[in-house]
Amino acid sequence: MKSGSNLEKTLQAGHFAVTAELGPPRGTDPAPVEKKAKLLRGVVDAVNVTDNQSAVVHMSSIACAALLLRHGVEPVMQMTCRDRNRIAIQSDILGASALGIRNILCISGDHHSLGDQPGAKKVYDIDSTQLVALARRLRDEKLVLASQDEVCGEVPLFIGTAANPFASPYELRAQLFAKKVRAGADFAQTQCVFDVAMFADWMEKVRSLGAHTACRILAGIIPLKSFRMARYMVENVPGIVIPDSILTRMEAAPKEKAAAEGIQICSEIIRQVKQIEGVAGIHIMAIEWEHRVPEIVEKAGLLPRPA
Amino acid sequence: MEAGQTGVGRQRVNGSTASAIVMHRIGRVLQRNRQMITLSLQACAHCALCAESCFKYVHSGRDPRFSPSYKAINTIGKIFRKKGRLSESEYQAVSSLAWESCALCMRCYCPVGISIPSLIACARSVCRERGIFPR
Amino acid sequence: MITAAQKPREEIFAMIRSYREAQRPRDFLQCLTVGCGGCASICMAGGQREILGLNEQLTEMARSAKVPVRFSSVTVERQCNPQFLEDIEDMVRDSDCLLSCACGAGAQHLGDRYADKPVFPALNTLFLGVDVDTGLYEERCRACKSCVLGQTAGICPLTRCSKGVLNGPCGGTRADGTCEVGNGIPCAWSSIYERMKNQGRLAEILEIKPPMDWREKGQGVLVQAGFEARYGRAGRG
Amino acid sequence: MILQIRRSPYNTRAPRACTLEPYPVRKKEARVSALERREHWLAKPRLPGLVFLFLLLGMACAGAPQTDATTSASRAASADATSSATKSPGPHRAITSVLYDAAQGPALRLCLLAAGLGILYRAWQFRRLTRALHRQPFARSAASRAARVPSAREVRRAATSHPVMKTASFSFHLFLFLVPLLLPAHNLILHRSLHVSLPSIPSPIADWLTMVVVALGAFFLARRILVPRVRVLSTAYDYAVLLLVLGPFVTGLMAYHHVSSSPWLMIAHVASADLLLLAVPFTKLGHMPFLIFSRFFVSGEYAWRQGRRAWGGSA
Repeated sequence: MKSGSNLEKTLQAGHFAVTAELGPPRGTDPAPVEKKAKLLRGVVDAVNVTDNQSAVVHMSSIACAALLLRHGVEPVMQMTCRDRNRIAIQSDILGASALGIRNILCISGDHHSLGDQPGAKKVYDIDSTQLVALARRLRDEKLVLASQDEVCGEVPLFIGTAANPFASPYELRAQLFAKKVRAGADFAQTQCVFDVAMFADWMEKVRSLGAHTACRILAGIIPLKSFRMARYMVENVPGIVIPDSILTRMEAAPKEKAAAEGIQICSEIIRQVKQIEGVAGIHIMAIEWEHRVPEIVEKAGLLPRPA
Repeated sequence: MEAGQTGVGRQRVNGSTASAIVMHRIGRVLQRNRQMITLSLQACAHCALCAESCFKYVHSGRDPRFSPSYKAINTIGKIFRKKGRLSESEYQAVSSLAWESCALCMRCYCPVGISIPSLIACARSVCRERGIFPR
Repeated sequence: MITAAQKPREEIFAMIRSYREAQRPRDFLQCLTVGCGGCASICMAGGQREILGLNEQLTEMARSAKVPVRFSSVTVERQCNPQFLEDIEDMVRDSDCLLSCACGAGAQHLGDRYADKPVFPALNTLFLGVDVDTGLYEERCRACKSCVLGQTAGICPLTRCSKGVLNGPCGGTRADGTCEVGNGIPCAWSSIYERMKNQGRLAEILEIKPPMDWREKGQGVLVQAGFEARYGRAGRG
Repeated sequence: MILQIRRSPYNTRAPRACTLEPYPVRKKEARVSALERREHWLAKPRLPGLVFLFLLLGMACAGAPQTDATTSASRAASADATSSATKSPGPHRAITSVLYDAAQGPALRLCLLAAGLGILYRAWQFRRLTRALHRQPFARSAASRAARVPSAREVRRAATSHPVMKTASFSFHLFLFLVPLLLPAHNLILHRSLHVSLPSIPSPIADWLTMVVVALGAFFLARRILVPRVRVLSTAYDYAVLLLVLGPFVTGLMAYHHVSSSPWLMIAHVASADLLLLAVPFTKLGHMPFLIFSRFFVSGEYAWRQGRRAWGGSA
């Protein structure tokens, strides 16, 4: 047992894990966090707390994760390499671990020129793979990067990484994931899956590399709210592939029924993804749509969550 | 186009073999640019309009020896006409013209469109083959 | 070579004008525009031709703004070489302020040499680049002082990848192989992957690269081997 | 009288001593001669061109008597006062009319042919020396897009040539081409032989323009002698070619004004015109085709269009 977190217990026990995602408020008001926590408690095993998503300033991921702990929900703290250099990252990890945060997701982070602070000085001191290796070194050897004196106290971490099977160059993506697993990733949350065939192909390559045993893979799921949102994601968000069949279905659905259609498509995808060997769970990214997550999980037949 | 120069100088005497190799290499440089050099030097109408565009010329108080066409004609023109067989002092003069009086900043204006920097660069490469470098 | 581009003329004139008001020198301010025949000339930002155009423009602006400023110009071979800055000593003596049309290094060197007179930069130094074509330059190197080109088939991830990632492409590559930052910037890692694949060095991409060592990145001082004796041991570290 | 070129726009600073020893035009005299003199112009790489030139002329004159059937008819019909055709065309016609026919007839065609071939050879040589440039797509990041680029107008305004020199050479070249083409006398001949003729300008204007051309030629000759930076480059060859260019204009002017009524004047006029035509591709007048190819096709800062080729051919 590496961290004793609820997510790790579920995955070790072999259950089909479910995680959700929560965007911290763009301010200091803790009320929205509490409201979302109530919605998600008991429905999912852990909740991702984004770290200044798409480079837009939000409450920090550690603070919001600590608030979630207070409401009895297990957070997965996202850590980007965009904003902090290696000193800040390691001190944040130690701080979060002290606050009781067990899960950490190491991602590169969206480029700052896409957010509301394009003038910021970029950091990117280390990249996501090196962050995974750094977190493992802190947990296993209790050593800060490039130093030999041990940190005091345990650093229980369940290290997660992101994987994007749908971004070019496609042939390299499986090996890249295997590289991150070798770096020390314990679980992975992929980019949202719409093209299940492409995802299956990627999973097949990952299985051939034997990376799916050491690192639990959670397929990313985004319920589509409307056709306009689907088209926006295809055109602007890099690395997302939505097959035409889903797009036409979303376009056909009338305005008020579009949301229901989206959730319907979402549950179909979940059912198909469950059949793929090596997928250990799903990660539902319903930002600003948290109130629909219980319905999605229930429809996918994944309730009640194992204790 | 490696025509012509291959059979040059394989005598056994060390001194002359070395110079033969140098001459062969100079010949190869000239051979590669032969057409461009002859075409450019023939096309040059000696109008000296390129002088004003050269800051070395302007900065040196308009000394004609800094005008790009003068540099080109007196470096590569001379080397080409004598097929690289210049005396040591002439090569020193060529090297001082090609290096000290020219920054090779590629900005000389030629109304006819001759690429003067390539000519001077060619002269520099011949000097380098000859083992002559800026002081 | 170092690539630079001219600052907007208004910005240059504003610098000189604010100095003019502050100083109130005799009847007019004599500003010497110092061009550079090296990289600034090659990238068409600070060569003789540009500083003449610049002087004409600034003179017009000065006349229309009724600010008594006169512009003279000289181009030295390289502003980063002390020998060439000596040539213009008398002209600097006769001028009140200097407008340097060289890269950042040249402007500072001019400023260090003639410290009693203000030196205004006329160019924004952009990057270390290659001249792809006449007038078209692309960035290639950020001078990070520990080159990794050996591991990435000659494409610098620090410069040409907007996130400077050292381990393989990030998740943000678009379908056509360009970067998430947009406006068609190619993803450096996609091209690195292509090249490594063609060169049969794919395994090297899959090795985990340790974080970059950013030590020795302060003010760089280079003492070439064999010259320590001349300039004393470079001990400051 | 030392021709003092107006101070160029290049150095707008007030004239003042510069640390380098100032550069007086007068003293230059001594220093220029100190520079090594150029070898005799015959040793230039252009020797093959000139040998080719004389060969062709000799052949033209040799070929004249047999093939002049067509021209003699036209010559008789024109009976222009300039040629001494008053004597009856007996079997031993005066050498002058033979030469005149030769110069006007086959020699002209031959020179035109040779010039055409020469220019074609230059075009082929040019094509072989340059390679096509393949434009790759480029992407501009936001930062470098903001970098200010001087507008085309600014770049052209800071062009690097003198206003005086620019107008002089432009008008010189313009009239140099226009006058022979639009001359009424030439059109007359053209019309009679090919029944087609270019529009022609009235003779007094043509005459005045020829004088302008000759004056400009003199200006360039003076410039070549007096301006140090040009004199240091000039060789006898340059002077010869300049006089060659002015030859037809001067002789044409003298012929038009009947300075001397000897037939040799017309022969000189036509012969020098033939020589001029012939010299274009093989001597430094080759800067005419070179300019067209280089400034239109080769990419460079001063290329007129976005050049698609670059120096450095396949060799």
